[in-house]
Amino acid sequence: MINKEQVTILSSKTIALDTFEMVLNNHYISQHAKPGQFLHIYVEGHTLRRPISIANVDPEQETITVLFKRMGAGTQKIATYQPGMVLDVLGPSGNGFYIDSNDSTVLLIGGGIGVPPLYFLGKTLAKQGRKIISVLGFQSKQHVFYEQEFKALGETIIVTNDGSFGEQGFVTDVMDSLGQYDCYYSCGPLPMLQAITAIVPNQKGYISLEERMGCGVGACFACVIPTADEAGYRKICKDGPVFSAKEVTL
Amino acid sequence: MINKEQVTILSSKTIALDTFEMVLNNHYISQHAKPGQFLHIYVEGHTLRRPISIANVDPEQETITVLFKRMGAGTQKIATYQPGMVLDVLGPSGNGFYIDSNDSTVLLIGGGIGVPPLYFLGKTLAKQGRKIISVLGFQSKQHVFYEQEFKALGETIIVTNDGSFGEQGFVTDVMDSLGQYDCYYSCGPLPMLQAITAIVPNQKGYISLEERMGCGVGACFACVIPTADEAGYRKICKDGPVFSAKEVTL
Amino acid sequence: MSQLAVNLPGLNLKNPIMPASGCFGFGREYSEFYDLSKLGAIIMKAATGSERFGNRTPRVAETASGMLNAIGLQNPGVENIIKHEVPFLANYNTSVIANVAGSTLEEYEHVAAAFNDTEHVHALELNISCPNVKEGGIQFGTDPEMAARVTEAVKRASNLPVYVKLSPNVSDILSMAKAVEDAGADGLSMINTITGMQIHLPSGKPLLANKTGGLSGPAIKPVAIRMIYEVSQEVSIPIIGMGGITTAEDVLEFLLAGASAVAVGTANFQNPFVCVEIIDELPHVLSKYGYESITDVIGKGVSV
Amino acid sequence: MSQLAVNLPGLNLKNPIMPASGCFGFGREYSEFYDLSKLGAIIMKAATGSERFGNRTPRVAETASGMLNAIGLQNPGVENIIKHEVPFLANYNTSVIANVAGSTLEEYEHVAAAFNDTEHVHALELNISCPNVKEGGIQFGTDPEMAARVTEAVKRASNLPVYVKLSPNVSDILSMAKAVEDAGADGLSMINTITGMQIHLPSGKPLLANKTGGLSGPAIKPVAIRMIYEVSQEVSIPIIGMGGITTAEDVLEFLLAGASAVAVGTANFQNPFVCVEIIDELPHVLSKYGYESITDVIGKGVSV
Ligand SMILES: Cc1cc2nc3c(=O)[nH]c(=O)nc-3n(C[C@H](O)[C@H](O)[C@H](O)COP(=O)(O)OP(=O)(O)OC[C@H]3O[C@@H](n4cnc5c(N)ncnc54)[C@H](O)[C@@H]3O)c2cc1C
Ligand SMILES: Cc1cc2nc3c(=O)[nH]c(=O)nc-3n(C[C@H](O)[C@H](O)[C@H](O)COP(=O)(O)OP(=O)(O)OC[C@H]3O[C@@H](n4cnc5c(N)ncnc54)[C@H](O)[C@@H]3O)c2cc1C
Ligand SMILES: Cc1cc2nc3c(=O)[nH]c(=O)nc-3n(C[C@H](O)[C@H](O)[C@H](O)COP(=O)(O)O)c2cc1C
Ligand SMILES: Cc1cc2nc3c(=O)[nH]c(=O)nc-3n(C[C@H](O)[C@H](O)[C@H](O)COP(=O)(O)O)c2cc1C
Ligand code: FES
Ligand code: FES
Repeated sequence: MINKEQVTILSSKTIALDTFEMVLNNHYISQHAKPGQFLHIYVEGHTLRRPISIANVDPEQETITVLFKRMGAGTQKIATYQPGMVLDVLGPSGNGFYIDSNDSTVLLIGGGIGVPPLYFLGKTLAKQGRKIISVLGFQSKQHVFYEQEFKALGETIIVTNDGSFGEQGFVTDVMDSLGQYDCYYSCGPLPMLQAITAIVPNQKGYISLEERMGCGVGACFACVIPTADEAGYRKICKDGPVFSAKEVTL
Repeated sequence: MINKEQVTILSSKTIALDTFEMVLNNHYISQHAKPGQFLHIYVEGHTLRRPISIANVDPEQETITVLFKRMGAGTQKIATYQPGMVLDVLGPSGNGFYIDSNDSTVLLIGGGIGVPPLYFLGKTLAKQGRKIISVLGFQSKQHVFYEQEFKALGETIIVTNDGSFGEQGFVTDVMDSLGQYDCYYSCGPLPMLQAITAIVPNQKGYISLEERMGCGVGACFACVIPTADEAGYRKICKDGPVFSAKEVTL
Repeated sequence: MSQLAVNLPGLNLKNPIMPASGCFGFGREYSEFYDLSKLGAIIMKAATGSERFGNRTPRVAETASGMLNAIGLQNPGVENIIKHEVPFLANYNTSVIANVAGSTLEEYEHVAAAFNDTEHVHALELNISCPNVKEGGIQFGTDPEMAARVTEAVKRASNLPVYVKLSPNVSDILSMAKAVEDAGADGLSMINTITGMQIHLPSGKPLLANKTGGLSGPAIKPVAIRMIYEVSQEVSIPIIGMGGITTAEDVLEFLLAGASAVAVGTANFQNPFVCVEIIDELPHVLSKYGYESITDVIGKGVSV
Repeated sequence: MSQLAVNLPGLNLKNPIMPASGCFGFGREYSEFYDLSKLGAIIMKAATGSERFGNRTPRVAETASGMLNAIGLQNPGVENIIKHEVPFLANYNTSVIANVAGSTLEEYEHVAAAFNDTEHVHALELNISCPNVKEGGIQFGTDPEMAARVTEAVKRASNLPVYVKLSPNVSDILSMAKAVEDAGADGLSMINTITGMQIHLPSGKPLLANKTGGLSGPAIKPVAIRMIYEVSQEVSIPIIGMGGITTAEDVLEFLLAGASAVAVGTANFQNPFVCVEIIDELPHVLSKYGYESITDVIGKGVSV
């Protein structure tokens, strides 16, 4: 269940160009968060909260890690927040990634600031003894983060648009060369998700989506996406952000 | 001349109920401020700046003291500011109190949060060797501040509305009992200024006025007051806040 | 009557606070945060004749002290609302107001009539002012004659008190208010959103897929207060006030301007508890400014 | 032509930034902060036929991301402005626009004609939209026929290009814009303030002595953008855009919406240097979003 919680910032640091890692302390969220869920963060002076994925959780230490990119005024402000400050967040919000207990090899495909939720997922799956293959795409070397963290979970291929780090190209360029996997999980820019679902249309997979939100709790109909049959819709904030790749129309 | 200046908060403390004393550091303003002038303070998240009188200046230490009362959202916010923070202010703004070199005894009449500019004036006049009598009115004992500071300048009578400190009543109740003085200077609530100018209509005196301001520099015509002959007007932010008691219509 | 209570046509409210239409869905989501019985009333999301999917996304944008929305009246249709949503709200000890929308006079009549058979809806809010529907809503909302016609039609079709929700996007709010009062409205609800737009700088195009959207939030409060003040001096039906309310002091401002109850919209998104926090704070604000009760405040500001 | 320059009827602007009428007096105060020659142009405070003292105080109130004002067109009268203020501004290398106001058609004509003999005024801004004058301004500003009549009269009386300043307090901004375009306006200026009110809680009465005032500042930017976008697609005369501008990115948003130059009002009160800071920042913002020059931006947003 979503709570309105006060979380204390334990640390905040730059981990890549314009990209920050913030560790937060909160009992409730650290005990209940599932991979794929997000925090809806209040930012002083802003009408709307900012949705940020949960990138990691340590239930013993009662910490939650988020990674975010400085995009506009809201994330710009969050980037200035110092340890000790208390944030007002709604969370854990949304559903999580569906995990099929029969899957033994999973592929994680992350693009840019879509990578964070996949780390929490990968850690969770690795703990359950599954084999993890990660393909992470970034704009350039300066944007790369969490390479070591993903390598600790399994084979990890980094691609950059300009080839300044890892292989040159898009995540979809390396997808052919991978072995078999039972399920993929992806989060990243819409064109990337569209390309992936087009390349492996029959593969079981789950994608995490973004949309501008009003309430973040399912009440305002701001964040809808049509279902695959175009006869209905889903709310990204509540029914998502994770959907089966076959469930929605991108 | 008014500058846009960055001032650093050196200290901030409560000196009476909802009343704060803040010491600021700034070279330009500390060298140029005259008694009666004010700072026009930018408060984050607010469209309009807040005018606050200069209550004291130390040109050697390059400090400026302001006293303010927590009234609404703006002063509430300023009250939370911590030492080390930098404020954006316009100042020194407005004209100062006119000082006639022939006056030997002056009366200062302050009401509530109108007291602050009179302190800077009193100190300046005392340094010039003039005799100072001060009558300061407050709502109640809890609201009284700067009694010792004014006593250091000369005879000081405190009155409170409820008699919980000093004499009971209004400043005007004790004005009869004072000896001769050459000029009075007053700042406080409008009804108090009206009462004073009515009691001593022929006495030379200067009053400092308040009005809601837009620009604070004389450009927007928000803060006008009719002249005594009703044929013209003055701008409180630029022509004032100090006026000869005979110059304007209260 | 208790300190916070207020009685309006069809609505015996334990307090004057209700979530605004479209900002609270049908209550389910916020019922996970608190007991909806604490609310004076609940205004449901707009109902239309049949299901609507609304506009393409993005549907919201943030603005200075406000937001734009162009949801486009997405809703499951009046039959579904009556079957699935009203029974849920009936579990709570609060009044329920149905927000009635449509593209044609007939659709308005149909939707209004559909609520006649539900026991748990206590009043209708006639939404003639949604700026995000192309077909007719906006004309109904800016032309006094059209507004009067739809009001009359809905009054005829319905057995419930009808509060007509006015659009602020007009030159003359007073003639709109008088037209619907003369047409039989039991109350007014004001204001709906002000039409606005934001350009997305990277693309150089409007950010909202619908191009324009409705501006809400604290930014529009001064416009709401002005319109309510202007109207309340000249009409005799009660006004449910809204537009930028986030605190109990804002509520007092609306009541002094001439409203008899208020709705809170956008603020729910920032703070899901805002309605109950306002309800808890109201008694303190009343006494701070010297009022005994809500009814003591109502109209004080306009009485001179 | 240089990167920031833009040419409009009567106005060869070195950059598209000018202070808005009423927010900059006649330039004297801000000339103590910076060299006014840096500005694209200066729009003077409204001029009326004879001196006006305006409304009682309080005349301003703060609102969320905005402010209300009810100055009431206080000004020394057109003769004094021509004698004492225009010569001061003539010292600077910038264009000067006179804001023309009045209560009657004749007053508008008189004021406009008075500027014919001054060399240093380059255009008129016809203020038919000031919400704080009771006698006629507001009717001129909300009725297309009246607006057309005053535009025609002023065009006949004046030898200068006329920019008509539109009020946002209308149901249909487009018909206002078209009416004044047809009547011969050389350009539009939009938007003026939106009528609002604030209640002073301790007294329970409107805070402004005039009761209502005009809402300005970032709060109204989405309304300005929407109206400029709507109008610029349908009229062919240029638009000077305004309403809530505080940054160079805001300027870009207005240009993309369809404005050809902009005015900055309320933001001067918060930061007296805002106009020059925006001018300095503009080249960076242009290149950040891939534009070569101001003329490269103008209309890009509305071209599809
Ligand atoms: C479920 C979900 C999870 C996300 N997880 C992360 C994450 O882990 N790390 C991260 O850096 N970013 C994440 N994002 C994107 C992040 O929410 C936006 O980058 C952020 O809201 C931008 O805010 P701003 O004030 O900096 O930008 P502005 O452009 O100033 O924001 C203006 C408005 O648009 C909204 N907005 C702008 N971009 C987006 C976007 N891409 N998605 C949704 N709303 C947007 C803002 O929330 C705000 O309401 C996530 C988005 C969603 C929907
Ligand atoms: C020349 C001058 C000198 C002043 N000196 C002092 C001082 O030394 N100490 C002190 O405590 N106060 C002083 N004041 C009053 C002080 O400016 C107000 O108390 C303060 O602006 C209130 O702001 P707020 O945000 O707390 O209140 P709010 O009521 O939230 O303010 C809303 C708006 O109204 C304006 N406003 C409200 N009350 C006043 C007022 N009394 N005068 C002018 N504007 C007002 C605010 O500036 C703001 O624009 C002075 C006022 C003037 C004009
Ligand atoms: C996301 C959103 C959806 C809305 N949907 C509706 C609606 O369906 N029907 C309606 O009458 N008003 C609707 N409104 C308008 C609100 O009910 C309210 O009139 C307006 O937002 C002003 O109040 P606020 O500033 O408190 O939000 C909606 C507003 C928002 C922000
Ligand atoms: C204090 C004040 C005085 C104004 N006086 C005038 C005026 O005399 N003539 C006029 O056409 N507009 C006047 N305006 C309106 C502004 O020129 C401008 O159209 C409006 O404020 C919106 O821009 P902004 O949000 O940047 O302030 C005034 C605005 C303010 C805030
Ligand atoms: S953001 Fe409100 S329904 Fe998703
Ligand atoms: S506040 Fe603008 S003239 Fe005084």
